[in-house]
Amino acid sequence: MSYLPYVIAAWIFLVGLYGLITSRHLVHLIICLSVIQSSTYVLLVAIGYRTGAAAPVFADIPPGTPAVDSVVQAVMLTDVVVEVTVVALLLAFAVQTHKRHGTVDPDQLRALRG
Amino acid sequence: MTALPPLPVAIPLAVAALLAGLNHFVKRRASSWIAIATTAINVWFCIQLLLQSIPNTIVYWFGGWQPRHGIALGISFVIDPIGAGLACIAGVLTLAALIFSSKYFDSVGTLFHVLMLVFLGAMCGFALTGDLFNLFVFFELMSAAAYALCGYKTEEPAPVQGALNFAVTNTVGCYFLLTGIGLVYARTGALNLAQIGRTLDQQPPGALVIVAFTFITCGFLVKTAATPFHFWLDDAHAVAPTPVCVLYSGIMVELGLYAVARVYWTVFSGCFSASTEALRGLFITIGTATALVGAGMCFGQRNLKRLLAFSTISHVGVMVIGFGLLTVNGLAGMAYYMLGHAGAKSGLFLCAGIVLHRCRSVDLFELKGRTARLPFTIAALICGAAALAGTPLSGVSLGDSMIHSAANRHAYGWITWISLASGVLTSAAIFRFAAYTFAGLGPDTPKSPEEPQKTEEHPETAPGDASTPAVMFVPAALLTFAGLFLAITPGLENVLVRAAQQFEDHSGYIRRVLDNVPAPMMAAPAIPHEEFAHGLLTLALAIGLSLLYLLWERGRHSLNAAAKAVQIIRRAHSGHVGDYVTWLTFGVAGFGLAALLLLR
Amino acid sequence: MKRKTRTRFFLVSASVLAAVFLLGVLGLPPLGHYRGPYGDVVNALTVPERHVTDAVTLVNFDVRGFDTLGEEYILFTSVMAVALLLRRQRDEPRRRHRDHAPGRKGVEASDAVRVVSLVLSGILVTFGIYVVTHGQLTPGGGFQGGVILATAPLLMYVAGEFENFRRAVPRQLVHIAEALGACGYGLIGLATMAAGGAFLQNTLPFGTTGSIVSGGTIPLIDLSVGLEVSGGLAVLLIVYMEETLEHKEE
Amino acid sequence: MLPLIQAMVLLFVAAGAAVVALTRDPVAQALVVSFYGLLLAILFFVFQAPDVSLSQIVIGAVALPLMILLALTKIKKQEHEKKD
Repeated sequence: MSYLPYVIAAWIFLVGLYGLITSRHLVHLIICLSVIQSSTYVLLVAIGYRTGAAAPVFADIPPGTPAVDSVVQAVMLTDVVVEVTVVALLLAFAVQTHKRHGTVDPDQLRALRG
Repeated sequence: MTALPPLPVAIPLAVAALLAGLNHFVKRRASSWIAIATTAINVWFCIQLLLQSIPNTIVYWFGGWQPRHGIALGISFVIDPIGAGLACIAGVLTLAALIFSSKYFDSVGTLFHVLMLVFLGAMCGFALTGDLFNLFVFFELMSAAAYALCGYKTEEPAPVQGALNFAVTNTVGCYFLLTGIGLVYARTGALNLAQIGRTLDQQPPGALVIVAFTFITCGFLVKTAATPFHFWLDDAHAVAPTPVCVLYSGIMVELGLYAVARVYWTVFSGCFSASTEALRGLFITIGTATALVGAGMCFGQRNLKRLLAFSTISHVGVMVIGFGLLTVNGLAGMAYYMLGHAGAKSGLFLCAGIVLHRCRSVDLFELKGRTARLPFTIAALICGAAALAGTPLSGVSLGDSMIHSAANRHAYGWITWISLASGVLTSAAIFRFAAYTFAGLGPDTPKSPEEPQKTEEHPETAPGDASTPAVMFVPAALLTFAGLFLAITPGLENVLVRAAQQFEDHSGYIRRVLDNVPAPMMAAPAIPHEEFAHGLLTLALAIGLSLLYLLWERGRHSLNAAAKAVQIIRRAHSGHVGDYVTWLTFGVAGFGLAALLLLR
Repeated sequence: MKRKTRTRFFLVSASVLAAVFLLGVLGLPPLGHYRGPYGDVVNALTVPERHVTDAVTLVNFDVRGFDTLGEEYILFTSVMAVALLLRRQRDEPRRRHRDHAPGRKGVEASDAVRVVSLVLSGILVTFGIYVVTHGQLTPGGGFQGGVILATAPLLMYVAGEFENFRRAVPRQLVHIAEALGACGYGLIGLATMAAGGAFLQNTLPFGTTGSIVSGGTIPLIDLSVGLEVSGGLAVLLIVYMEETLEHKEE
Repeated sequence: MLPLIQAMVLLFVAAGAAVVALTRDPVAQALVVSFYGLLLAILFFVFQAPDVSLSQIVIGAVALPLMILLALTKIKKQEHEKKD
């Protein structure tokens, strides 16, 4: 049971990949990408967790109380916000692709072969 | 402590934001000058850093957070000659690309300069940092700028699709990297490369460390475009504006390999020291596959930019072999090779840009005999191809022979043949392009169905000038020239060998960063020099092959028959992003399996 | 590859990858047994050395502030790129802004909806500013607050006041705010260097723990990030909305 | 041992990820992804990461689905224009 979060992180990563490679719609494909990304969050939050410890905010608790890791949280929180803009960029690509090719099905995009 | 280290990153980024904010108040011309001036200053900073880092590695702690009791708190820049040198190359190539594009695009807006400056700042940060997560941040920043620049010509169908393939593949690579970083952090509780290395040295590597190594290395190998992670590269190159291709091929791809090497030597080399031999085999296998796939695909291309892209893949394969030998001389050879390749390949891409500007196309068959009015450009193209094949005195040739002599010591003598094949096929493809379009040698139209379909390549400029503007030709010629005669630089070889030694000094690096103990100066070992026969043979074979293809019909047919063998590989380059990610999954799984079997 | 081939090939590779992945994570310490040391060291110096109470903010804007600079620029670059990509289509004839999402009529918000939305957006803006400014004290900061601020235009849209909003806050201004935020971060770093410290060294007085100006440069960086994130996301939303709302005059 | 609530949220997240990836219709997916974002925010909360939870709520439950819907609307509009 103690390994559940890690196993679930692996599961999310692979499910996202599966959705990505079988995708028939670019927007779907990009959402799958953000699912893969969420797997890294599950992994990171589990890594920094410490049983029984408090959140790393020392406003209501005295300094020195055992707290969970603050570094992974800092890393995640910026990443959450930043990645949404990267997703927005990818979506803009998808919109443009549709505009130019008239399709969002990766199977029908055939401009770049061989 | 010197104040110099943060500047190569901070200055371009700050200027980029300023330019973006003043988007509507700054004229195109002015913003072009600002970008060029900023880049020039950046190059100067990088050169200063390079000179300072040669006697001893520079360590700079951001925010003044020095390590306490051997625990790194803040983010560090750890600058050694190889990192600083790559930052210099990034600066010089950006400068060339900006100068080239000052007359190149008809509609180049301020945003192009903004993106180029961000790209430059990210590459410098990537080359200089000594922190694993910071490496990831700059990796992502570099990628974001690269995607944006790739899709810059949004009016045509191909760019968007190429940019999308590029972005999706590299983003998946990013997530593998981040997962790997998470695993390493869980094991060591550190993000500083030196500290991770020190912690890992204390215990034998378990499955966790091997899997983390797999994910981190594969994440960077996606950027390096090593087979089977390379599929995005030719799509991205085929669609990106030519000046941007210069940065992709000349430095971005190499930076991926640099990161693999950096992380291996600072973090993992200690705990994997017992299985160096196995790792060497693994990396050399990857390098060999990359070199051969790239070379095989290169010769079949008809779009000059795509052709050059596959040539990059092939040459990167040789660089992977150079690093993969995991010795000082191999790495020094790789650095030499990288330098020579950066010059020659950038020159070639700029020449391709000139051809596109003047002839409105880069398609082989469309251009038959039409480049006759561009004698200097074609001459530069031929010089660039010769430099890549390895004429004596070219950087590639000397780097190649350094790699060979290093390989011979470890019973990998056969890689001579790999680099021979890579050089012959890639240069022959360029020679063929030159002869066909300049002199009109060869058949009229493509008859064989094996030829890939024509890719759309729209001109990036207003039709126009009766002559090539100097701002376009001079950077192209200078870069080609640099690649062609790199080896006349006195003492460069010894400098690189010492730099490689500094780079691979695992414990010296850790002590320098965490304990502030300067690493002892080491005398550069003399390496036995190979003669230039190999390069000349490559060149002769390449010229022979291209002429054979163009002039001798039966030869061409037999070559086409041989090309059928490449057909399977070609079909894998389907332009389908799902395929690419599947190959990526396969690559990571294969690497992981091999690493687990070999390193336990 | 054909779909079937691809799926099969993927499933084979992925099962190997799953095995590799699982072998790796089983080597991790079990959940809840965080071993440090990085996080513990940082947590320990949050209050004593920087007089702030939120360790995550400390990491983001001070200890690993340089990372955040890079992250902020990723956001900046992506926003620039989206604006570039979607704005390209503006070469077509001038269009009027009108709600023309297919399959529904234009929004004619009732007065009640309008009032509620406007009040809500007021609350939202206040809350966003609160979250930004209290980053060093409580959970929150420039990133979260910035996102909250950026969603205010959304409620304006629900209120049917998007046109007015656009007029009140032209995109130009939002762009400049965004660039200012991005630039400000770098300038703070350079200023600390000019003051004789390292890049992004916290050289201002740290103030009293629990005060809104505690933490030296942290609140300043926090503000610039808030500006950048709210500006950036607002640009994204506005660009996407314009794209959606724009309708070519027939 | 894992407290029950954490285990439950984890399992929900695992199921949610699968549902998101396997929902083939992008419009439905935008809705599902919003719920998934909320689940992740709860997960972060029960793992003592309020800072991340806050940013996940605003991003995952609001901004991301909104962006997806806007992109889809845009694509649909392009399709309509093409038909005209």
